[in-house]
Amino acid sequence: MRKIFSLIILIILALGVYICISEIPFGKPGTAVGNYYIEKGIEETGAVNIVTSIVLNYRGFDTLGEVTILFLASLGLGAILATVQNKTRGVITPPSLILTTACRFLFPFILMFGAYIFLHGHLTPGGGFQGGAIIASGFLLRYLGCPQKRIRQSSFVAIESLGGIAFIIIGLLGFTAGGFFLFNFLPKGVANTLLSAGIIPLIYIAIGLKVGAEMAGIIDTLIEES
Amino acid sequence: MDFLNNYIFYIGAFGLIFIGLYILLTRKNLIKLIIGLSIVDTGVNLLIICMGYLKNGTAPIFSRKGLNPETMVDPTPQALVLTSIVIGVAVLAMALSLAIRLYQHYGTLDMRKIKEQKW
Amino acid sequence: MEKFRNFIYLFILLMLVWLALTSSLEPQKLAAGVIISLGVSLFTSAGYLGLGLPSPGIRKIAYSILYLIVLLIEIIKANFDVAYRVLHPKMPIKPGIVVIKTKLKQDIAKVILANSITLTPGTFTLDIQGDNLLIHWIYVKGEGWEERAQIICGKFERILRIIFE
Amino acid sequence: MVNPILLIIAPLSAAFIIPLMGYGLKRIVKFIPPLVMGFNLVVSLSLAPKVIKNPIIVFLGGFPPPFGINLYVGPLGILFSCVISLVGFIVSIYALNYIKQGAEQKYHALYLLLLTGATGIVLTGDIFNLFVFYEILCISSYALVGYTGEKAGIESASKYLIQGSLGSSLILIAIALLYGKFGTLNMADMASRIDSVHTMELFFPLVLFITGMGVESAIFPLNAWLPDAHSSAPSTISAILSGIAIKIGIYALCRVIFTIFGATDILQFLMLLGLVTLLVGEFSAFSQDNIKRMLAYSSTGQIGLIVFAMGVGTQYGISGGLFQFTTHALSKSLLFLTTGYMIYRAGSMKISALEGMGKKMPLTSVAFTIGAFSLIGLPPFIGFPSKFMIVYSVLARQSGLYIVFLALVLAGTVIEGAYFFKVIQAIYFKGERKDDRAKEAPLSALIPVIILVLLIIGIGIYPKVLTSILDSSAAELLDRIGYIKEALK
Repeated sequence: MRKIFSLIILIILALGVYICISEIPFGKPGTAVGNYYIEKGIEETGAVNIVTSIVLNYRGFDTLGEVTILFLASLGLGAILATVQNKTRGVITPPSLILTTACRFLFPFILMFGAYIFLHGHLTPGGGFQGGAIIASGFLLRYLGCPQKRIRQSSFVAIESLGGIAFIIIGLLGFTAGGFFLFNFLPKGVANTLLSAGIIPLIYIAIGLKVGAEMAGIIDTLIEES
Repeated sequence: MDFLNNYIFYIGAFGLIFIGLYILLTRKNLIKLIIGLSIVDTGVNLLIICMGYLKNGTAPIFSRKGLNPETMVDPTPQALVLTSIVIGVAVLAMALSLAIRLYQHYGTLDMRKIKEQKW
Repeated sequence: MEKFRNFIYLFILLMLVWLALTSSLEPQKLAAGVIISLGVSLFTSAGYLGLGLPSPGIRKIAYSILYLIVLLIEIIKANFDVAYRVLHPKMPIKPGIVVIKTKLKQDIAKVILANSITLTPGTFTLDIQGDNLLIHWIYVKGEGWEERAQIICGKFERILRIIFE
Repeated sequence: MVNPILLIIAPLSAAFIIPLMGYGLKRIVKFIPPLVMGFNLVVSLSLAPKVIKNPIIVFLGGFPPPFGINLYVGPLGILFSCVISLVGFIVSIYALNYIKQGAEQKYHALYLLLLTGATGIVLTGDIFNLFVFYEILCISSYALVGYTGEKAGIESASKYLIQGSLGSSLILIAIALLYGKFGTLNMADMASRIDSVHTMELFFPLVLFITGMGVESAIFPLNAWLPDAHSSAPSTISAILSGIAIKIGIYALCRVIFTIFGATDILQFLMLLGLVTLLVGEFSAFSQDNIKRMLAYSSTGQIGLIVFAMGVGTQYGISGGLFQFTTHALSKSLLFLTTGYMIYRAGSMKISALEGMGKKMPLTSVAFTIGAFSLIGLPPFIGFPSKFMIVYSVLARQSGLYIVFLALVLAGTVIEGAYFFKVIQAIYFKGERKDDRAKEAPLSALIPVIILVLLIIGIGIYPKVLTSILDSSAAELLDRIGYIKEALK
């Protein structure tokens, strides 16, 4: 009964979708806003990766909100899972030699690759969030390979907070220098070099470290629970 | 054929959204509900990306000289999708933590059996 | 002293990987690479050489390249072998788990050996226990662990022993 | 001149700093939220006179709309941000001694983030930015409902999360469809182009918006989560959720319907929706014996009343709706805050357990009574002028249908009176308490209660203080062309 009912609802919805979407041709030429970004992006922000210039300059405020949401998730996770009574952990079967050795060998390289991704956010596909996720995956591998070695939660928390504060401070510096919050006040540099695009690499370093610490913290909390 | 050619990505996106909605409407296990939410999320992300698609388009990155700005896809939806993926991750993490605690309290994840409060 | 050796070793490895990633010698990128490699190796270099990594040498590098070539050839050969077994109407397989001993001492060498065995189709390393490798094999051949080891990983082991001596 | 961006940045950076203070400065963490909210209140109040004359547009990153994100700080936004920071300030003073269980520091950080999200929603001029702040608001509410880790809280938080995030997904679909149509995300730019498209195609995104935002604002068929979530959370959180969070959903809904779509055709539908929500909420509240659930259902009823007033669609009606919003924010937080310590002293949420509290906790009981009277709409409290405005605006439409609607609304009010009198009767006239445990609430809880009581009586006697801001807010909602011109100037 429930299934039939939900199917009927979905069919009605699909009809609405069809009416709405039939007027949005697929693969149409770009919108006015999008074309503006492509044409003026390099000139105005100095980043050759237009997506990055949108994420951190044109719509940088969204990204501040996004960073806040991740922060919120790690805070909420910690709050909900904080007051657990039975901290007894089950017996851990030690992982095989292959996993242990490989994870010890690869861990530094994963960290460096994450750093590479977030440093080059304005030049190549990637950026702070992706780089941070890679760093966190390194920590996940470490937890799988060497479960007895734990990193202290408090250091994660400190990096998280400092990353967020650094973002806001860069924004406020832009406010004092140019009169707009998150204004790109540093020199734009020569396009396609590492030291270009003003505040973008700085913000991405802050975001990369922050996201890495946050995700690793989330993984750490969840592992502690299960 | 022309219809498929024009709408195949939309069909995919809304197909995912509807599958997720169907799961949300009919299932009662919390983990399945969370999976449903994730599927809806994926569908929405795909839909946003579709909005900026250009046939034979290239990525909006001027990594070398001589790239034609005319053929670049709309970069705005890509920026939006980055945000929405992160939001999805945050919601997923919250949902899983709640599921862990719920299981510790009730010993089950079946929402039909968890009825201390009125639904 | 031991700490410093660990640090330098990891630093050089990371710098090499960084150069491969950026594939440019621009001073800015190079400087960034140095800073990142320094930072990462400061934090993670403790006990890195304890994995049994070899000390560098021209002969070893040459053998490492040779190892990659041999591995590639073995993978291609094994691919054809497995494809033959799959496509053959009677499917001539005789699966089983065999245990072989390895003479390699270092952890990292054992892991490389195990991963090479897994990479070649038809054989699959399940676990390493001490000197014993547990291997699932699609067509068990030979008798006794010595002969089997020769068939599965004889070439690999010989080269690895030279590299890791 | 103070930049309105500070209203968002101040609580946000405070929330980022709080976890760092875990090392050695734990004692003073709880003083941060009152401080920041007090600052926000001062900033909002100082901006108000300027904004009524001319809205302030803030470009973020220095890019003009529609290319960058802008804040549109008009009278409506400032009215909401004043109420948010006022209620936030008062509730955070109350929380100084009230919050003792669970992860305290995280509670304060989450609380600040919730208010950041709410402030961001009312100030932004960009639809996707609105969505981001909306998510901040929602996720922090889920976390706050479940943060004690107790059975009831976790259960209602997970139900809330499932429904809430489905709602946000629907909003995101609508945003994607609108972007596909107009190629812009700025609300003013979108509004200026919306007339070029056939109504039939706009219907679906509008439905998605109403459904998605209806979940957060608990409009009738989507309000299943509300009584659980509001009743199982600690009282400070119930106060902030009832006082602020659900109303922000209404704000977003009004922004979308009035400013972006200019959909005056569906206002009657909105009225009907409000009416149904009102009646369902009041009837369910009447049959409760748990006081917090009763208050939660009463919130649903009040939301219905606000939506109803918005649906009237005249300048006077919308002013009345916004006035009712202020009334409810103040009165309902007062009710939750007073019941907080009553429940704490009585050890139970049953209404029957509160019998005889009038003698043991005289100040708190009087404050509860004032809050209840104000919600019912008795003079000289703030609820009287707001309800009067709504009634007057409906009568001014001079149509038979509207009169019938009004009769039903008044019937709802009578039911509201009935269940509140039931509680007041229990507190004052029934039973004798013998145990000595029940004593007056501590000073840190009484101060915010007294501030609220003074505000309720003060505005009730002299409602003219709000008239100018209410009128210009209503004008902002109704005057689409003016909004577009100001924002894209």
